[in-house]
Amino acid sequence: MPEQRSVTYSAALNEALQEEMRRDPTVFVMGEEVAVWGDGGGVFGVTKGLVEEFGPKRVRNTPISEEGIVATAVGAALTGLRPVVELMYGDFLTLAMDPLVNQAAKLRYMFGGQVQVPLVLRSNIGASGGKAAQHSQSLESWLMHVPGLKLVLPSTPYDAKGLLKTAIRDNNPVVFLEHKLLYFTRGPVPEEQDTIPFGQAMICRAGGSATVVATQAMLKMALTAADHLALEGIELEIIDPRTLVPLDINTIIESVRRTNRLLICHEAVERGGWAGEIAMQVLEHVFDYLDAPISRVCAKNLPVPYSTTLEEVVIPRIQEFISAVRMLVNGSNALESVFL
Amino acid sequence: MPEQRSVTYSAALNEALQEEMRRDPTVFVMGEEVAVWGDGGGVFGVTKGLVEEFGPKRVRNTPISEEGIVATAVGAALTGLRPVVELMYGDFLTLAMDPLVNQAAKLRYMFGGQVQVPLVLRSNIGASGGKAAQHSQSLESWLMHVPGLKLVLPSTPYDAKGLLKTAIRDNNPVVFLEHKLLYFTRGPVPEEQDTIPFGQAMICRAGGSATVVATQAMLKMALTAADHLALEGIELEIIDPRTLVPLDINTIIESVRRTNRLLICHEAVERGGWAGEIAMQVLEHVFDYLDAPISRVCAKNLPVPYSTTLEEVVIPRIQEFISAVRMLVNGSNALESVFL
Amino acid sequence: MKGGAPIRDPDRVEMTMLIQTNAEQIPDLISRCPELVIEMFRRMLLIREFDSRLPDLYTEGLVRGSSHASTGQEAVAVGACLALEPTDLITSTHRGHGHTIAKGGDVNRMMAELLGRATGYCKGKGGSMHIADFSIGMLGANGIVGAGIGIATGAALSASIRESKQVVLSFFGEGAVNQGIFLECGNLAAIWKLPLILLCENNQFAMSSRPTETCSTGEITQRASAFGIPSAKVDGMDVLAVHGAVANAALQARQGVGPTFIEAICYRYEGHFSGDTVKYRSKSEFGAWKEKDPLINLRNKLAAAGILSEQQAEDLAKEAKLRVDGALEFALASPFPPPEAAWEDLYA
Amino acid sequence: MKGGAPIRDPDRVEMTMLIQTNAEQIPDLISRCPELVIEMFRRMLLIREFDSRLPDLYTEGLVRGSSHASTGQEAVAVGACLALEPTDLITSTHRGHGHTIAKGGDVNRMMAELLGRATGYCKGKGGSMHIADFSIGMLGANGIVGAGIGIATGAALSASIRESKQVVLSFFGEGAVNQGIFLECGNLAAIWKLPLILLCENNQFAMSSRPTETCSTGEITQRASAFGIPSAKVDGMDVLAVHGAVANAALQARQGVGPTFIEAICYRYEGHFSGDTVKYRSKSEFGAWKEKDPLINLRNKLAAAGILSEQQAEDLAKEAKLRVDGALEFALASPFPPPEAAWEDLYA
Ligand SMILES: Cc1ncc(C[n+]2csc(CCOP(=O)(O)OP(=O)(O)O)c2C)c(N)n1
Ligand SMILES: Cc1ncc(C[n+]2csc(CCOP(=O)(O)OP(=O)(O)O)c2C)c(N)n1
Ligand SMILES: [Mg+2]
Ligand SMILES: [Mg+2]
Repeated sequence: MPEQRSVTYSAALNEALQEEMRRDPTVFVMGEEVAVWGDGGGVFGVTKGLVEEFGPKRVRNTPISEEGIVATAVGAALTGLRPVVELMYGDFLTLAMDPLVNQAAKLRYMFGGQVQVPLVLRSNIGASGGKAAQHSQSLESWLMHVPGLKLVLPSTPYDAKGLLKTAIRDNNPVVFLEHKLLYFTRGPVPEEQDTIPFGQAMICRAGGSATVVATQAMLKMALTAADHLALEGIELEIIDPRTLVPLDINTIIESVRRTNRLLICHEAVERGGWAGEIAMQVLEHVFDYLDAPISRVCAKNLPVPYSTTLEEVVIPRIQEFISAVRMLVNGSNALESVFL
Repeated sequence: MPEQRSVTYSAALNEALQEEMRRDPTVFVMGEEVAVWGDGGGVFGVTKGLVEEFGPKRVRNTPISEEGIVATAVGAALTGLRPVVELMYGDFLTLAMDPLVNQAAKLRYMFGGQVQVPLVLRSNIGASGGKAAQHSQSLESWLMHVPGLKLVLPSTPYDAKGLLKTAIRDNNPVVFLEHKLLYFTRGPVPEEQDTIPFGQAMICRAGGSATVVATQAMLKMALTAADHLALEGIELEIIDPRTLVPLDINTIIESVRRTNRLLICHEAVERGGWAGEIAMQVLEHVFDYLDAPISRVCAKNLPVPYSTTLEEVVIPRIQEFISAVRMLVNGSNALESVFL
Repeated sequence: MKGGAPIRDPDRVEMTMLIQTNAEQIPDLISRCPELVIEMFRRMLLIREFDSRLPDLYTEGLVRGSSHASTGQEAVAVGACLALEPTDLITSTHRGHGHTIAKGGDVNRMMAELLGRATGYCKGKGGSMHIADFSIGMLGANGIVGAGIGIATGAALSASIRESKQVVLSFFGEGAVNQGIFLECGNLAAIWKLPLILLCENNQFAMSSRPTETCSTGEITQRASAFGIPSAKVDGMDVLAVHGAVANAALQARQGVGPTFIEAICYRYEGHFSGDTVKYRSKSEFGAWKEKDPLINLRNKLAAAGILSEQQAEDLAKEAKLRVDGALEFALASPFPPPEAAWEDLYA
Repeated sequence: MKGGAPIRDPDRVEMTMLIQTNAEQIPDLISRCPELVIEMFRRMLLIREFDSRLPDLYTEGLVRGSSHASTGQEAVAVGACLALEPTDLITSTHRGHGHTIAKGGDVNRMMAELLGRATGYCKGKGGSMHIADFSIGMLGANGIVGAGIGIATGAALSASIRESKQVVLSFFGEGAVNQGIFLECGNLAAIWKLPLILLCENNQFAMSSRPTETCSTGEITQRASAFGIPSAKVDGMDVLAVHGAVANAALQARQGVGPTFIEAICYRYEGHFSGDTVKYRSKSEFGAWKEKDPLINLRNKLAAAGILSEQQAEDLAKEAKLRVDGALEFALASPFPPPEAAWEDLYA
C-alpha cells in the first residue's frame, strides 16, 4: 500500500482540477484571479499552476462580472463544455442567482430534457477572521431550496478532492461550497483517490448518546466537542452529509433510530437554515424514535459582525454546542422547563 | 357603523399606496410599468391612478434593470425617502439579491446603527395559469433566511391593505410578497382600516383536531378543505402567520398545545422551505405536546412546469392536502408504516 | 446601413443548408439566389400565420400563461437566421416563435408545446416562453429579459474554445439593453473576441415603454461603443437588409474578429402579450408602420424581379396556413403529458 | 483634461465648510485659495499616514479581515471631496479610508473601527470595509465591488426628489466598470438627469488584473458614452486637476444637467490588501509612478508658490503623524464591544 499522503484542502482541490482537466479536454476553469493571484491561481490557491499547464484558453481570468461569468458558464455547459467557475466569495452568489437559479437549474427541465448543464460553481462559505457581513455568509440553504441544483459541502481534503471530481463529471449544475477556514487544513489524500459518489453521508464518529449532523467548520467543532463530552459519558454519533443535494437521509435516520436524539449544527443563519429541512425529514421518518426535541446550533439571526467579541456571539462556539448537547441528552422534560 | 365595503386585493393594495403617499411626501413608487400599464399602473393594477395623483416624480416607470432599481431604492432609503419598489414577478428577485441581501438587509447593522433603510420591495409569488418555471416561483424562504429583512405575505384584501401601510411606515427593509391568484379576489376592507401590526398571526378557523399553518393560495385551499374535513369530524385550526419575519410563533405553539398535531402548507418548494423553520421552532417549544410527526404539504422539488397536467402535480392540490390531514389525524403509527 | 449578402452559388443553396463561401457584397440577392429569398418569404409567411393565431388560441384557453406574438418582426428573425449556417446557434427571448421558425424549427412541435402537449418541444414543460430546439441550434426562448445574452456569450465562448467555427447570434429586445448582463457579457465577448452577434430587435416597445424613455442614449447602437464593439443599424422591416448585416457580422465572427452589435428597427404589431389592451400607442402610428410591412415589402420586390407571381404568393400563403392548420391539428390530437412526467427531466 | 476650479472668495473658505459660488475657471487655485490647498495637503498627508500603518497593524493582528490601503491615491479622494459641499454625499469602496478622511472623517473613530472597538464608526460591527459616517455625508465603504454605484444613484435620485441641491459622488475602482450595476445605474442616472458624479479611480489594478485585460474599451471613459454621459479623464496624481474636474461636474449636477463620469488616473502603492505579495508588477513600474507622487507633487507646487516652507511641510507631516498616533492610542484605549452588542442595530 502506498504511504498516506497528507495534503491541504486547497491542494486537494487543485489536484482534482488538474486531474480532471487532463482527463477531459472539455473541462475549463473561469473566474476572477484564477490564473494569477499570489503564487498563481485564485485567492485561496485552488487553481494554482493550472494556467501554466493548460494555458489561458482553459484557465480564464475574468473581469469582475459575477452574473456574466456564471451566465457564460451556463451557455458553455449547454454546448458541450464543462465549465468550472470560481466565485471568489460565496457572498457574491447574490450577483449570480439568476443564471444559477433561473437558468442553470431550470433549463433542462423547462426544455423537456433536451439538454444537460454540466456546470460546477465553486465558491466558499463561512466566517474567518473578521471578514464581516459581506464576506462571511453561509448561503447554502438557499441553494438546497432550488430544484435542479446539486449541493456539495466537503469537510476534508479527501472529500474535497473526490467530490470535486464527481462534481466535474456530473452532467448537472453542481454548487460546490468550500469553507474558508479549511483551505489550509491538512488530511490524508491517497494518490489513487478517485471520485466519491454524491449522496453518501459519512459517519465520522460512532456513538449512542445522540446523533449530530454537521459539516465543515462545524463538523470540526463537533468532533472536538465530542472528545470532551465523552469524558462525561456522552457518546456522540457525528454524521457529515457531505452533499446536501442529494441528501443521504437514510444514514441520519438509522443513526437516530439508535440514538433517539438529534442535533443539527450549521454555520448558516438559524432562521430558515437547512437544519429545518433535515429535521422535517427525520420527523417524517422516525418521529416515534425521538426521545427529545430535535435541537440545532446555528449562527444567530444576525449579519456577521467584524469584531472578535461580536463574531464569537454570532458564529456557533464549542461551549454553546456542548451545552446544547448536554441539554439534549438530559431529556426533554428539562428542556421544556427551560424553553417555556 | 359604516357598511362593509368589498374590494379586490389589488385595489386594497392600491388604496394603501394612495393613502400613504398622501400622508407622507417621502413615499415614492418605482418599478417597471408602474405608471402606465393597462388601465394605468403595474401589470396587476396595484399602482393604478397613482401617477395621475402624485406625478411622475413620485411614481417612476423604470427601464428593465432589476438590480439597479433595487440598489437605487436602497440609496434613496438611506437618504430620507421611503421607496416602494415593485418587481413585476417574484422570480426576478434573482437579479436583485445583492442590493436586497448584501445592502438593504445589512447596512444598518454593518454601520453600527447609524442609519435606517425604510424600503418596501413589493413583488409576487405563486403559480397561476401556466406561467411556467420562470414566472411561478415562491422564493420567500430565501428571504426568511436573511437577517435584517422583514417578510410579509398577505392573504386577504384586508391584510394586504393594512400590512402594506405598516410596511411603508416601517423603518426597515420589508419584502412584501403578494400572490398572483389573489389579486382579483375580493374581501371586506372597512373605510377606516389602518395599519396592521407585524408579527400577529390570525386564527382563520378554530378547531381541535389539528393545527394548520398556511398562507395565501394555500390558506384558501386549507379553508376549503376544512369544510370538507369537518363533515368527517376533523376540525382544523387554521393559522395564517401573515408575516414570516417577525413570526408569531406563540399563536402557533398555543394552538399545537390544544390540537397536538401540526401541518404546514406552503407553495414554495418543499426542500429547504419555511415549513422546516416553523417545525423546528415548534419542536423547540412544545415537542412533548405532539401526538404525531409534524407534517407538510408543499410544492414538489421541481421547477413549475407549463402544462396543466404537470403543474397540478407540482403545486399542492386540495386532495393531497386532505389526505395529509387524514394521515396526520389518524395517528403516528399509521404514518410510520406508510413512510418506512 | 443596408447590408449586402455573401455570394452564394445558387446551385449550392439548399433551403435548410445554406453554405456561405465568402461575403463579398453582392448587389442583388434576389437575382443571384432566388430560392434563398423565396425561402425567406416562406418562413416569414409561416411566422405571420403562426403568431396571428395566438390571440384566439389564448382566448379559447388553449394556450395558457404568457405568449408573445412577433408579427411585424418577421424580417428580423428570418433575415438573421438565414444568414447563419445551420450549425450556428441562436438564443431567443420571451418572444421566440419567429426565431424558432426562422431557424428551421418544427411548427407542429411548437404548437404542441403551446398547447401543453406531450409531443411539444419541451414535452409540455416549457410553453411559449421556453421553446427550444437544440437539434437546430436554437438554444431556447427565455422568460428573463436579457438572460439569452449570457447564454449566447457562453455558447460563443464554447465555440471559441472548441474551435468549432460556429457563430452564435443572440436575439434580444431593445428593452434588454438596460440589463446589467448586457454590459457584463458584451464586455466579455469583446475582450475574448468571441464569435457573437448581438442582435437587438428594436420593436419600439418594452411592454409600454419607449426606448427613448428608458435608454439614455438616443442611439442604441451607441451602447455597443461601451464595449468597443462595432455596430450597425439596419431596417428591420427589410429582410434583405437584415440578412446582409448579419452575414457580414457572421463572417467577421468566423474570422475571429469578434462580436458585432446590430440594431434592427422594426415594430410589434400585436400587444405585448395576448391580453394587452395596447392603449399606449396610436392607430396612426401602427398604420404608418404597416405601410412598411416586411411581407408586402418583400413580396413587392419579388414580384418586381419577376420571380414571384401573384398566384405563387397566394400559394405560399396558403401553404403557410395549411402548415399552421396542420400544426394545430397535430397539437390538438396530441395527448397531455401524463402526471408522472412531471418527475422526469430534472437531472441528467 | 486638467480641470480648473470654482472661484472661491478666499475669505469664505473655511476648512470644512467650502462654499462654491460659481465655477468659472480660475488659473491658479493655489494663489486664490491657499488655505483650501493647504487643507488638501493636510488631508492627503493624513491619508498617507493613516494607510501607511495598515500593513503593520495587520501583521500585529490588530486589524482583522481585509483592509485595503489607498496610499498613492490621496489626490483623488481629497481633490474630489474638497470640491463638494459638506452637505454633499459620497459612496466609497472596499478601499475607503482615504475617502473618509477626505470628506472630513474622524481618524479616531476610523482607527477604532479598524481595531474592532466599541468607539469605532460602526461600534466594531463593520471594520475597514464598512466604514461610514452619515454625519458628514459618507454613505459607506462597501465590500461588494460596484455596489456603491447603486447606492449613490439612489442618493442622487433622493436629492433630486427632495430638491435638496445635493450632489452625490460615487468613488469606484476601474475594476467596477465591468459590473452590470454600472450600466443599470449609469443609465438610470442619465435618463433621470440625476446629480451624480461617477468617479472612477483607475489605480491600474483590480487585484492583479490590468484594465487593459478586463475592460474591452481602451479608454474607460468610452464606457460613459454608452449612457450618453459626458466624461473626462484627469491626472489622479494631481489634486488640483481632480478638484477642478469634480467642481465642474458638481456645478453641472447642481444645475440639473445630469451625471458626469470622471476617470482619475492614479496608482496603488501597496498591495491589493494587507498580505498581497504583489508579484504581478515590477519595481520599475512602481518607481516611475512614485516620481509623480501626489504629495510631493503638491508640496513642490506649494513651495514654488511660496506658501509652504519646508518647515511648514514638515510640521504638517508631523501633525498627521501625531493625529494617527493619537487615533491609535484612542483605539487601543477603547474597549471591545460587549458581546450583547451583537444583538443591537439590526432593526431600527
Ligand atoms: C428580468 C425581467 N424583467 C422583466 C420582465 C417582464 N417583461 C417581459 S417582456 C418585457 C419587455 C421586454 O421588452 P423588449 O426587451 O424590448 O422585448 P419585446 O417584448 O419588445 O420583444 C418585460 C418588462 C421579464 N420577463 N424579465
Ligand atoms: C462583487 C465582488 N466581486 C469580487 C470582489 C473581490 N474583490 C475585492 S476588491 C477587487 C478588485 C477591485 O478592483 P477595483 O475596482 O479596480 O478597485 P481597487 O481595488 O483597485 O481599489 C476584487 C475582485 C468583491 N469584493 N466583490
Ligand atoms: Mg421591444
Ligand atoms: Mg483598481
